[in-house]
Amino acid sequence: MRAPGTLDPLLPLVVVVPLLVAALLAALSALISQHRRVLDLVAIATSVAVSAMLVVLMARTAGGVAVYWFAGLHPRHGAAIGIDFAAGSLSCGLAALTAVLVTASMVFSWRYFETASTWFHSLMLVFLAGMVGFCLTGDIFDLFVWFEVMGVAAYALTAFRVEEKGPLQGAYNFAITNSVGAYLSLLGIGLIYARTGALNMAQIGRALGHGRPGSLVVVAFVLVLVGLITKGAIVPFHFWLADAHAVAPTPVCVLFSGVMVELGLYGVARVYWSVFGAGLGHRSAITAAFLALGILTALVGAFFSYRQRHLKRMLAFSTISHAGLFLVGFALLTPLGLAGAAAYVIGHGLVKAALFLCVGAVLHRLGSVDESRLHGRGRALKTTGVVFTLAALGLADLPPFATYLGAGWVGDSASSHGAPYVTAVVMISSILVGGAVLRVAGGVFYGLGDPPREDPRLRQGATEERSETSGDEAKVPLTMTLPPLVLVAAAAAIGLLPHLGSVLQHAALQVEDEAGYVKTVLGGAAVHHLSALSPKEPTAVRAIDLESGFGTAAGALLLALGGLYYRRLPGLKRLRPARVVADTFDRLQSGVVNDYLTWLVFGVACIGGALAFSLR
Amino acid sequence: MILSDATFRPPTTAWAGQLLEVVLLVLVAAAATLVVLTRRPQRQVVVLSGYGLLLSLLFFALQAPDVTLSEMTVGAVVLPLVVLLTISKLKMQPGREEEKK
Amino acid sequence: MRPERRLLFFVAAAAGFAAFLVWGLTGLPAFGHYRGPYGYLIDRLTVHYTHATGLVSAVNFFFRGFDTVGEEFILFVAATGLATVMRGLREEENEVSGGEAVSAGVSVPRTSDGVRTLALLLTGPTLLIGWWLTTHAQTDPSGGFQGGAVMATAVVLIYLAGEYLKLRRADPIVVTDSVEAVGAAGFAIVGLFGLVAGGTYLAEVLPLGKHIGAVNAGGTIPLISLCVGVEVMAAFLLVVSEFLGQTLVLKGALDS
Amino acid sequence: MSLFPYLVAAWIALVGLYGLVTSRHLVHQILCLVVLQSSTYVLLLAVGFKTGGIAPYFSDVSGRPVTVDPVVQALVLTDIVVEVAVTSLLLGLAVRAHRRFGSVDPEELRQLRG
Repeated sequence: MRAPGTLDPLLPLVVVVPLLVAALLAALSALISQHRRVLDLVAIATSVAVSAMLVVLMARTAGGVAVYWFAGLHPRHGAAIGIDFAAGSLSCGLAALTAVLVTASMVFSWRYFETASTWFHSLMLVFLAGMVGFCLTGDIFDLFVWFEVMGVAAYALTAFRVEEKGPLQGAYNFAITNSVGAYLSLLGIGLIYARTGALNMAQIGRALGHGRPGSLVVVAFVLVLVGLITKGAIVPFHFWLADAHAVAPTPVCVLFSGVMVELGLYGVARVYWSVFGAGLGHRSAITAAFLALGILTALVGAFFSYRQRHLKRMLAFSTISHAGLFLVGFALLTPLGLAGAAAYVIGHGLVKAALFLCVGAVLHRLGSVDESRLHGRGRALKTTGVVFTLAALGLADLPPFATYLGAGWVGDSASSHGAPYVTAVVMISSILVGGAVLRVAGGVFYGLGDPPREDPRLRQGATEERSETSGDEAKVPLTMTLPPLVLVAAAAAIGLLPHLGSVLQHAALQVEDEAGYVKTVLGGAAVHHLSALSPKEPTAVRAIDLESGFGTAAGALLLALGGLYYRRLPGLKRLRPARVVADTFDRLQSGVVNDYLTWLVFGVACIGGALAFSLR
Repeated sequence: MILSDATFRPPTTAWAGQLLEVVLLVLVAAAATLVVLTRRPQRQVVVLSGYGLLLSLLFFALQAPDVTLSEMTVGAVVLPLVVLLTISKLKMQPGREEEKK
Repeated sequence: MRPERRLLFFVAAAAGFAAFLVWGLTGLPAFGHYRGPYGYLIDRLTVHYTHATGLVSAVNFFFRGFDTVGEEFILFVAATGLATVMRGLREEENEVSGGEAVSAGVSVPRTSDGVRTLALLLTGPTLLIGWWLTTHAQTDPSGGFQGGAVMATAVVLIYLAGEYLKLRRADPIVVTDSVEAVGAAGFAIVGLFGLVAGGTYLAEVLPLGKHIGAVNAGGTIPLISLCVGVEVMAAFLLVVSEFLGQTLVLKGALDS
Repeated sequence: MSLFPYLVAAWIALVGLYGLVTSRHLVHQILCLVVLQSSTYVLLLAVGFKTGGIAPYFSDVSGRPVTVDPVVQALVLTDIVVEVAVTSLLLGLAVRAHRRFGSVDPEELRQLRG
């Protein structure tokens, strides 16, 4: 850990290097675009370098939050005049996960696009820089700026395949909903700047003081959260995610589901613990509100995921379900809860990325993503089939994948803090999601059971989603089978790390230690003893965690088999009314952005009303 | 705190400035409503241009010359131009309405 | 949802949202009583730190310079994204305009000579004003954004003068794309100089100039303002010509 | 008068949201998004205003005058550039959507449902 006074040059380089390379690639695009390999190599080398730097930073910040004041503008009289990066090991870890997934998706797109012009690489590198900057920044307006950088790059990447109808509608809905969320967040930033006259998170947190929050602090908190919750795909702000995911090119979907959604929720935790936590008095009302939102999202996401026939949309809804579980982990406001959410994010990010890459390989090889049309045709893709099944089991919290640790710790922390039902919610949603993906694995890759009911909407899609690539369809190239394998192996390896729990809980404590954060950022003093709202909890892997992990996976397998052989099961004919109810729910996901914005305003009104009455 | 308020004494005879601000604020609110209520994009662009000019006048009254310049060039010139070109582009493209007609 | 039901649902939700918002606004300090420390600190420190008298540009390009790096790349990505989205359109247009599918009903008025001369006369001064704005960031109310935007409007004048097709051949999209990228890269590189020489990213490394508020005062502020001006001009140029290009590709088809 | 500018900003935001939700034309919807964003400019600049304060430029002023808050103006400048960026990208998408879907009504963009 460097002496607190000196500024660690790695922190700005991690964001500036990808930006510079992206700009130079675009500047020299006229020369390079003939031989494309140079582009891919330069882009991959950049993201590998960024990943390495971030892992080093993660190790360095384990001792304490690393602070970097741009242009050397240290605070004067305890008031910040410049912008700072204030990164603990949790934020560096999340940024490192981002860089790893960007590297994996770039290696995957080595042969994936037939005409990947320079713009794809520039957009991906700026997208990486935006996400890393979002993780590391310690200034609330800078958070909004990197939120926008990440957003605009994502809109452009979603609409990369402009030939089909889907990408246009997906990108348009995505852009409008996220922009409205971002501008409402900016209104919140304006309000909190009026009260505290500061933009640095630590300084605002200190200025807000403790205990009784006035009306302005509550409203500013909810408004700033709107943009972050919309990006984090929490019900009722989640509608855009399925549209954007179903159409974005596969390497981009990896980043959307793997880490961009999780960044929104990291933003919620960061803004709560660094800025508003003490000012709002850590009331139980806030825990209750976030718990309710998280559980609702987990169940709605899992329900919609099981009903999907479009592979990418199924994975998109499972991401929404997991986003709900991460929010539940945060909502417990305990170090173990946050550590559980972090482990869940790492495990889910790697496993979900592997699933999307396999779907990309299937799309490359078989030219379709409709489960009913692909039934039994995936037998030729042996390795992809095995990796897809392993990743599906990982999604169903099967040990040794890191997801079972996350589910276990969130459940433990919840039951020891008066919310025993959380373990049940985690299991139900994991079973539903795992069941859906395992049903696809069994049906598509091993031809088990009967093809599922034809989804009428997909047939109207008329133009079958043309394979995103041309070139020889004979076999799936190595660059498309290796990355998912590596990602699944990494998820399993991380699950087996001996003291992962204590490392993550220490990092979570670092985030939740408000006084220490203010002292480090504004005072520049090193913090030796971390004191958070609630104490540490044991993180040893207990038998109960293993049992719940295996139980969930077994439940998912059973559900998948039920889904595959449902015609032969006698008792299922009486499910007719359930299907009618399910269809009415489907119409909510209407694809019309006007509806999504109405739900967004409704969501803000509900959360605002609930917090206003309980925190008055 | 560092800078006590005593060192700054706002002048008392500011009612003229306040009147100007109130009038401009009312005009800006009305213009914003008008931009939203004109449903045809061709007319909406003209109202948007007016709205951009009114906004820059308001910013000028709020002692923000930089933002005034920026809002004038962007809000009143660049954005309406790009939207006008978009609308002319839409008219030229064979959309389904043309085929229906 | 059908539009009528959605409107009812929205009105109810918006009423709750408005009440919540106004409830929060009551907590704000009265209008005109700004008391936050940040503004007064900047008032006090700018001249000492940067010898610049234009505080807003000092905040934009020095105190909060890293925001501006992020924002430059927002513009860079939007222009690149727009070019990507429109790229497909251009290829399709060539096939379509090759055939007679384009409806000939659209009449294209010739630009009258009066408009043409006036526009060409004004192009020079517009560029000059834009250049003045870009270079006087550190002294007067101006900066890279406004300068770049005004310079980009010079192209609008050329379009009004109907000379755009000649300009189009001399300035293909690729040039503006790389100029824009150079502008963005330039800004990031200036920041890197600060890291190498001054120890921190975006540090003031150039001499601050003797006279406070002079054109050469402000250390890196004028340099950054220049980079931002180039990038904003190129980005606006790219955006406008993307849309201009489309309409004229079709018009071109109509004339021939 | 003390809360009036903030109420105007809130009004503009609500009007922008109303336009966004009831719009039946893509370009109209994008311009309503611009209106919603301009509400943040009004709020930010109103928050930073100091009665009797001069514009934050010292080129022709001596001593230590009362000034308006320069930081807020810098934020609004950054925001205006974001507005141009997002709006031009959205307009590009609208042009492509019209070409592909044959219509500019968000209701018609129903390729993805369920």
